[in-house]
Amino acid sequence: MFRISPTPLELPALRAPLADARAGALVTFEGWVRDHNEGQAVQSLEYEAYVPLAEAEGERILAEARARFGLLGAVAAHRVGHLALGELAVWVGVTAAHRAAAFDACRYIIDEAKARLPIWKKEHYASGTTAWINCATRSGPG
Amino acid sequence: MFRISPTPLELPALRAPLADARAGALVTFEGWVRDHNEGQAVQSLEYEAYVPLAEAEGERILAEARARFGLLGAVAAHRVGHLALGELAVWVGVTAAHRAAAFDACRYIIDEAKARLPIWKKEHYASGTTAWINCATRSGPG
Amino acid sequence: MNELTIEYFALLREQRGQANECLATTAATPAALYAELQARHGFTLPGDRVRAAINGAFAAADAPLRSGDHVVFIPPVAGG
Amino acid sequence: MNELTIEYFALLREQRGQANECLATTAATPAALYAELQARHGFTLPGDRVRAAINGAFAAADAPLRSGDHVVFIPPVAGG
Repeated sequence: MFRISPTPLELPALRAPLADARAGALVTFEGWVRDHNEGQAVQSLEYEAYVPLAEAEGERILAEARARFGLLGAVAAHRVGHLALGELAVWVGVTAAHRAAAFDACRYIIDEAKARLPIWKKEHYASGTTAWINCATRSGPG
Repeated sequence: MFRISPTPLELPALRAPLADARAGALVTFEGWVRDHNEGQAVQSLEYEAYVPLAEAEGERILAEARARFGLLGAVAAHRVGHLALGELAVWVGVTAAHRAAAFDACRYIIDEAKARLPIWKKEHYASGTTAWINCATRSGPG
Repeated sequence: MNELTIEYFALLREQRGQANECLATTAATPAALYAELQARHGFTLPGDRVRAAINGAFAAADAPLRSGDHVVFIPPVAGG
Repeated sequence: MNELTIEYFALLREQRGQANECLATTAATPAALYAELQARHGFTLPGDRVRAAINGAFAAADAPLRSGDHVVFIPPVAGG
């Protein structure tokens, strides 16, 4: 399941559905709000999503990963709203019998999610300015 | 730090030292005791380690990964003793500014750990038999 | 004329000053509709960097619009 | 003669029936020592599948042994 959440992501709840005696490997990815981006000091982030389409496209990505890598389980969630430094913005967890498939699938899911989900990020800088990432129209391609 | 632990691995304690405002990505690997191996039904596992050398070699692997992938943090732990199905046997967590390095480093650490650490696994099968993995002397290379 | 509902996100929402609107328009495709809205509201994103969704699914820039459709314009996503 | 302490793990520990022993031996390298112990205790693992550690560090099969050394024979590890 792929969830868009306006409230903080809770790790125990996210991983609970992945418990599976057939699984030998769990690989997780966490995206955290970091204090800099491309040389600018970041103070906080806003994420905004077109929720129904983001969840539907997220489910499609998970289904692709299950089929392609023979996963036993796949769960992901993306936070929206105003996030502080260090907060968990996105979580992906996948289980498989062996670790190679789990690593490949986890990476596939986060790469596709970043490229395909209608989720936007606004950075708030220490300088007081803000920017919607990849929406600049003057400073080259996003 | 790389720890060999005779008691259950506790996730919050393992991840605590990785908190870092510079980090944008945490990738974790968990190895779980699964209910089968190469066609045999497994009921439980024993792990045994030569602890001082396993911890020293584990620290070397973490240091290699930090240098090679530019990590911000790297922590790992391996359980020893008798483990039930579903229990956490090994945990690796790495942080980096960006996810590509974190994925590559996490995989490097677990691959090297499996190959290099003096840790042995004995499988207890549903049939009542046991086997030290990779120590068979009749059934081909381990 | 098509009677459409339109929803904006992120930079488009801020430049429009609101998230939703209703519109009667002769625009027959998302591309034509975005051009009309860009001219009216001064959107800085060029049309070729904005994707469209119709009724909750991604749609081509030249897909047909029908009365009652819910149209969302999707700025470039966060990526990286 | 070297006076050594030897520690066994996993399959070797089980086949030896104990985890530690003291030994006075003329074996001057881990390879020679393992051959001596294998003959005495019936270890099934061939010498070329067993690594050695001396005083807590991996050591070559032909490294010199000295009195007081702590020697560990390392069966193939769990891998996969």
